[in-house]
Amino acid sequence: DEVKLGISLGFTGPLESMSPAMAQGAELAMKEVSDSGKFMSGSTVVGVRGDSTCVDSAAAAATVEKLITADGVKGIVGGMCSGETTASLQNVAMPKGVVMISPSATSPALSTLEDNGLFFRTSPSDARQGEVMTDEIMEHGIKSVALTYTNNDYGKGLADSFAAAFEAKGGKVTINAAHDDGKPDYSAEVAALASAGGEALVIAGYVDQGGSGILRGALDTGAFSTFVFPDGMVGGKLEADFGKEINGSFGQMPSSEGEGKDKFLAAAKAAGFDGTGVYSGEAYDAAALIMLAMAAANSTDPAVYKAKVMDVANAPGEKILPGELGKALELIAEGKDIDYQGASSVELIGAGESAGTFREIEIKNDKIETVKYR
Amino acid sequence: MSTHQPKAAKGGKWRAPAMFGALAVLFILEGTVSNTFFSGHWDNALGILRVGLISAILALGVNIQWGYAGLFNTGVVGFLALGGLAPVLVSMPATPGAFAAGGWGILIALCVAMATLVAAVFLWGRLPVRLRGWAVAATLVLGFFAYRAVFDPAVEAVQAINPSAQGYLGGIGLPVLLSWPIGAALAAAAAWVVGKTALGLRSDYLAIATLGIGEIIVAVLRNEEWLDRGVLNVNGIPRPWPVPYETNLQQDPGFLARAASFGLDPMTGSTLLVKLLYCLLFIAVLGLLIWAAQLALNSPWGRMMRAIRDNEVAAAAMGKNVTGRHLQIFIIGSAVLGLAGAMLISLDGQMTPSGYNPLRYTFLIWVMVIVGGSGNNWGSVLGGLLIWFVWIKAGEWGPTLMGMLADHLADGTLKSHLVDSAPHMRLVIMGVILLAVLRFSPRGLLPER
Amino acid sequence: MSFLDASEMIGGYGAADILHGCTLKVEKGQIAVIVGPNGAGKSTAMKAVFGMLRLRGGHVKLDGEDITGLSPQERVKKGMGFVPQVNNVFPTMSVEENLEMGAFIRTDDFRDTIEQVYELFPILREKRYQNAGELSGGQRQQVAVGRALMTKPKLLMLDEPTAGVSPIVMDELFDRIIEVARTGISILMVEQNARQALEIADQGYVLVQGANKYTDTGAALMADPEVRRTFLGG
Amino acid sequence: MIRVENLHKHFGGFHAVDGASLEIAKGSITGLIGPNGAGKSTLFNVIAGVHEPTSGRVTMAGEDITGLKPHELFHKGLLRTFQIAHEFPTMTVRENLMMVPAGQSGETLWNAWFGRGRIAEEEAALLKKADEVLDFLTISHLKDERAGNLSGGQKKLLELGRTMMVEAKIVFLDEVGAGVNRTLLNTIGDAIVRLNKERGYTFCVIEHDMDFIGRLCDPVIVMAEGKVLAQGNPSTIMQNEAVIEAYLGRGLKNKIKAETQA
Amino acid sequence: MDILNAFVAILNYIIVPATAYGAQLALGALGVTLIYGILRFSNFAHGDTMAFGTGLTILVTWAMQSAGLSFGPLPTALLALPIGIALTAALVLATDKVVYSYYRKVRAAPIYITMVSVGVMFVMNGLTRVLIGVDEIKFADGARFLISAPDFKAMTGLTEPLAIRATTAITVITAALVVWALFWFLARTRTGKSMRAYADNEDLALLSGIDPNRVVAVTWVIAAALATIAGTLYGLDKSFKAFNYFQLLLPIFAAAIVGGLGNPLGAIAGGFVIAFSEVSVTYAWKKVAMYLIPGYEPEGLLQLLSTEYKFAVSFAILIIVLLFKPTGLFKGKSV
Ligand SMILES: Nc1ncnc2c1ncn2[C@@H]1O[C@H](COP(=O)(O)OP(=O)(O)OP(=O)(O)O)[C@@H](O)[C@H]1O
Ligand SMILES: Nc1ncnc2c1ncn2[C@@H]1O[C@H](COP(=O)(O)OP(=O)(O)OP(=O)(O)O)[C@@H](O)[C@H]1O
Ligand SMILES: [Mg+2]
Ligand SMILES: [Mg+2]
Repeated sequence: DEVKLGISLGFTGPLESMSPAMAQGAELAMKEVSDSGKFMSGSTVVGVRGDSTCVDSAAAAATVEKLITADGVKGIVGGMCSGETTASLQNVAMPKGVVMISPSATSPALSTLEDNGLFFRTSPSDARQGEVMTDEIMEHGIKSVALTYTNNDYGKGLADSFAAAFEAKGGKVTINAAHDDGKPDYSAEVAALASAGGEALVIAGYVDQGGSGILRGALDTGAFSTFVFPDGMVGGKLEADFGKEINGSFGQMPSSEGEGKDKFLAAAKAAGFDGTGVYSGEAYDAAALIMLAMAAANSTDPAVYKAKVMDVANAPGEKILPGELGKALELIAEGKDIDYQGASSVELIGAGESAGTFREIEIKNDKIETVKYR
Repeated sequence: MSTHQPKAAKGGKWRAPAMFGALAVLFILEGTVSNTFFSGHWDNALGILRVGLISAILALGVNIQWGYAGLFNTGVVGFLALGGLAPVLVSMPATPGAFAAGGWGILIALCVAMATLVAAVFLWGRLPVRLRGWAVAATLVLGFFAYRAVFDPAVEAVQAINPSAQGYLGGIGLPVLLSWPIGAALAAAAAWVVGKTALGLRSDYLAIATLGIGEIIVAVLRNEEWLDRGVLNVNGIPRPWPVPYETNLQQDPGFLARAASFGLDPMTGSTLLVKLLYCLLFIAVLGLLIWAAQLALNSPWGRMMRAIRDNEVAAAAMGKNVTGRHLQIFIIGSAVLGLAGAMLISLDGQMTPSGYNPLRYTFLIWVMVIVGGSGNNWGSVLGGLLIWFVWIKAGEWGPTLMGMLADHLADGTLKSHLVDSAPHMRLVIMGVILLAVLRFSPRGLLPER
Repeated sequence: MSFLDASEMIGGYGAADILHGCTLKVEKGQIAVIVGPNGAGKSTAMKAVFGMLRLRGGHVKLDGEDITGLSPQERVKKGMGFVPQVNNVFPTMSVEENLEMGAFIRTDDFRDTIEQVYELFPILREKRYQNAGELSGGQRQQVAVGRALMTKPKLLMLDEPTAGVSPIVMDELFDRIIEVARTGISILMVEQNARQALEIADQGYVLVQGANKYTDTGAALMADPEVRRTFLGG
Repeated sequence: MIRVENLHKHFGGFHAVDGASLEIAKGSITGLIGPNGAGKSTLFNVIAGVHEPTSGRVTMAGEDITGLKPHELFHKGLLRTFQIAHEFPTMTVRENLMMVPAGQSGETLWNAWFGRGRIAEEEAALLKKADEVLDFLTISHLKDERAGNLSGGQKKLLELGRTMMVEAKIVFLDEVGAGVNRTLLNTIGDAIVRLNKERGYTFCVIEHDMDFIGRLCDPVIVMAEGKVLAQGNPSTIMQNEAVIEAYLGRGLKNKIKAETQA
Repeated sequence: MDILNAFVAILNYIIVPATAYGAQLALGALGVTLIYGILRFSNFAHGDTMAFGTGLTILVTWAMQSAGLSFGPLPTALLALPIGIALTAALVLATDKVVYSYYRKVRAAPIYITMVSVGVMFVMNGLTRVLIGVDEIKFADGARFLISAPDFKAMTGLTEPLAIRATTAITVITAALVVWALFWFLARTRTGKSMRAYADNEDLALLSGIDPNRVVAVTWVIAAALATIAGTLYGLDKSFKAFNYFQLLLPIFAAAIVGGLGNPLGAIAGGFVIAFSEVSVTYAWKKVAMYLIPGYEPEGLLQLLSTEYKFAVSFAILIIVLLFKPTGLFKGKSV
């Protein structure tokens, strides 16, 4: 048998450069499950990609509509941006009763959305990261920072929660300025940040989007020399493009204390794509969760397996890392509990979103190095 | 340049019915035939139709401005977005305490801003030329600082209220259908301001001015959280009467019985019913607009408008108030855009200001108008429906085509590169279809005359 | 064998024909004038001769050579020059640049030709650096004729060259046209100032509804009372 | 009727109209002649509200109309034609005429939607009127042709036709004759005289065809270099040495003499 | 000293970056304005022509680099540029042949040709991504800085840094050269004049013996060259990413229009107006104020508007300019 899962991401549009690695992450999990031969008595899983454009709610809804009706997918990895995700969830997935797990929609508003238990996400809450980042910066003895965020719900949410946490602990945010992704020039932003000053610059953006432009400008004009990188900025590109210029800067990303991310990276490398891409691991986890829940419910009907998603994601049970999906299926078949950790140390809380532990990193000797876990 | 135009397309009076017939066939195929190109589900066909109808209204709005009067408005996205604000302001519940915290402050600040502008305009008119530059600048600067002094704390107070879910003033909790005319009114008001200042500009200059105004409006909506939560989006905007929620239908015994009698499972039945109701609602609005637009175009009023479009200098010499008429038509067209914006938001059920990008909401609409045949109302409707259909389907056909291509290749980097770039075939296909239409019907599918 | 021989021309803009077998001939060094009511197809006939209109019938020969299939700019190279009735200057180029463009196909030194044009139309020398689009109607007309003269054509075609020019300039223009013709250049022109034009014409054509109605020498046409009454304003 | 006082119009440093003062008497057919570039069209354009004057004043029946917009002047009964024809190219010839009259009730949207009965009546009347004008101009076979497709002379006729669609007080004609067949021009001349006599239109006519001017106009005003050079009845003007020098030239004058003697 | 610091701050954060950005916009706007001026339509495909040309140049650069070629302290891409231009010109000419020539033949109204260019934009947009992908690509090699921030501080002892990237300098110099060459070409050469004549009155150009096909071809080649140069310089200075080039289209059009459509000088001025207004209106003047007024420590940032509004601000300035000069700063054309 063949089970189809939809992958609805913004393959064209402002985040188009992030989408391929995410889709490949999800497909990697599907391939792993299919190859194990242990899924639903030997069924295979294939992904069907659909373009959500990230910005156009109507087009995204049409895409998801088509995935569900025409392709007959049993679950969806996606969408990508919060607005588009909400629209396709409420207008299509919910009426059709199909599970959606978003790897990257981080808007807090999604937590309170009525979803009939059909919506989950594997990206962490922004609020927690703000606190983690505050502690880290304080420990570095930095008392004032300039802050710039990518102008979307992720960036805005993260920036606001960080600013609140940081100022609560006596720090000073000299400026809290947005930058838009995909703009041709960031001189104005860099100039404003530089003028506001601060001991370090926090860039709550994406490394392969505007975040890089800001970083480049800040480095070249000599405006800042220490940077703080939240999850969206920590990736292979950061090391490759800026390695030796940002030694001493630091940051954090959600990651299990174990070697989940590393295992995922190795698997991605073997599969021939760059697993360090933002949200690539989360996409892997989203796909894995859907399939494990199906196995646990022994049904591909969303109405049935939606109840199992939280079970397989959380304790109790044996911890499952990337590359161990076959083992997980075996355990499920034996009737044992599993606690899926995956590439992003999945821990679904509340209405089904990731709690996340964080890995603190520092750039040393031109490389991203893990300092500790929080 | 000599004036002869490519000759009107062939087909005469049967052309329009034939074109709409062909379009209907496309939608029917989408609803019934399942193959590489069509999904074979009515859900999809109606889903596309529903947004297509709104696109048709948008195209009609642009056509009223361009086709009737030659006004090159590329700020479509701005007026659309402004219309989209209406459902938020009209039908969302008010945020408790928000108005008390900062509402008055914001209102006062806006009044200050308004007063400053009025004063500046007044001074400009009254003072001697030598003084007025400085006086106006000083007024503006002072006014700006006064405005910021009142505005900033008020906004902060509003945004402090439960920021992750609210942090804005909210609306007044009225039925969402009411917001449609209000969206039109909002856009019309903005068009009045824009028109008063910018309508003296010539074609392409007006285009860039309106493009800028569109960007400015969207920037405001993206960044003024007290108004519409900015990039954080407003969710849960109620549906317009009489459209029910599918999940409610699926639990409604009456509906379940009815669906069963039609031989439909409740899931399919409910989604189809909802889409059908939306479509009917939109068709009603579109029909009303088309009726009004056709009557107007074929009246002496329309003749006057065409005369102004053809030659403004001569029209003015023949006693037509060119500026006044331009303003009128700009406001009407923008109101239609605002109406469509409000309809779109009440269809999506949410307001996502960062979704308003000019490629999708300005250029694509223009493509619809031009492909349909500018100056022809039915052409705009046709263009709206057709181009939207193509825009959506091209997203599916692109990867399909690429997949066929890649099937013959061995696995490897080239193949994976091709597969990864498949979504971009959407644009290629869209472009090729656009070029093909314009090639074989260079004045649009339904030319003006 | 006439220098220009455009015979039995049939053609139009859309499906309908405007020219119904119209024939125009000019001998070397002679002046031929076309008159006729508005909309008779005079301008259309000129365009047809110059290849700006596809002919459905008939042929155009220049100096014995069949040029029916040539494009306008190939005809320019064969020595034809044309001043259209409307849109006959480059509005955002200066007067001098307009004249230079007239000499576009010439590879020799054309400065003395410019001088000659300035002598003919002194106002143009005054306005040489002004854009042609800012000139008065009559001044524009002078630029247009000047531009065509710059080509040093063998056949000069003028579509109402005197429309809107003052009497003094008109007289000089006609004088100059006679002079030009004397140097061996053939001239084909459309005129509504028909009496003055026919006075200097060797050959006159009265065109009605795309066909030749009267063809005779200029003087003979002037003498024909019927022609005078119906076409020359009495 | 129209009084122009010390009018200046400068384009950059160039003085196109340079202190012209003149008067157009009510009920007259005033001719305005002068060499190319004398500033005649510019003067027209200033009076008709197309250009703002640099300085000076224009009054109409005692009322100051300086700087009014063209459409406002139209409503005061001031009409004009253009030297370079300004047709509405994508509209039919008939529509070109029917759009002219002001105050058509169908020109408001409300009536377009809800007052269709009245519009239909008005339209029928307009249509009749337009067809009469077309007949008069001998171009009724072109009524459904796009105006952009007309020949040069036909466009000029259309220009004139528009002024015949309404009751005007004063009509400015900028070279109606250029490019118009002389036989037809005579007919137009007759029509101008008739409109002047029967309906009391005042005309101001720019024209380079001295026959036409001589037959029609009294008085004739001569402009040169932005100023009024001479003024008087046609025969004195044609004898005026300065005018001959600047404008008429010797050749034509003799000819005209010869013809008037013949 | 403090005055110097204030000056350097302004230089470093406003003047240098805005000059570079302005030059990039100006080069792009030059291409748009040329096509508008001569072929009489707004070419929406210009941004994607830039992207495509740059993509090709990058491929050639890579080939050169792997063959061991380099251009000393200058980026190899400059060496690859002529080949990139040639390839792009070929593509653009082919596009003209297949697509645009038909509309010239039937004399379609400009708006239709503009829409056709939107179609071309879609196609090119896709092709570029298929050719070189959607990722960010860095292809600048050679020296990074003319003056780097730490060096400058060490050299002058000022607290404010100043950095000038080599690519910035190259951009400005190339832009100046290209502009001069274009002007000379249009105003002085026969071909240049014939192009202007064609732009003015196509029919009359024909009657003067000007070959329209040649004019059109030359225009496209120049436009392709301008696009490739602009795109490559932009890519060198920032980085190459297909999506950004579409985003660049808006400010480029704004620049062309504010300067006056069809007027090359206007395009240059427009580019700088847009760039400088973007950077300066959203600048936080706090630091400069502190240098200039000793002992002054302002509460806020002294920022007129936040950077979210920078694009809006540059458009607002543009609208104001147009209100006072309705056809742009340098009297452009209007159809
Ligand atoms: N927009 C303009 N810019 C600069 N100069 C202008 C402009 N318009 C007209 N002129 C100049 O003003 C002068 C008067 O022009 P105008 O059109 O009024 O002449 P005219 O008397 O009507 O001549 P004609 O009999 O040839 O039509 C001319 O020399 C012309 O070059
Ligand atoms: N571009 C065009 N498309 C269609 N019909 C046209 C076009 N140009 C002219 N015509 C028609 O062709 C006929 C002849 O026009 P043409 O311009 O040759 O007349 P003409 O003899 O030059 O008149 P005039 O003396 O008024 O200039 C006219 O009836 C006109 O309506
Ligand atoms: Mg003619
Ligand atoms: Mg004149």
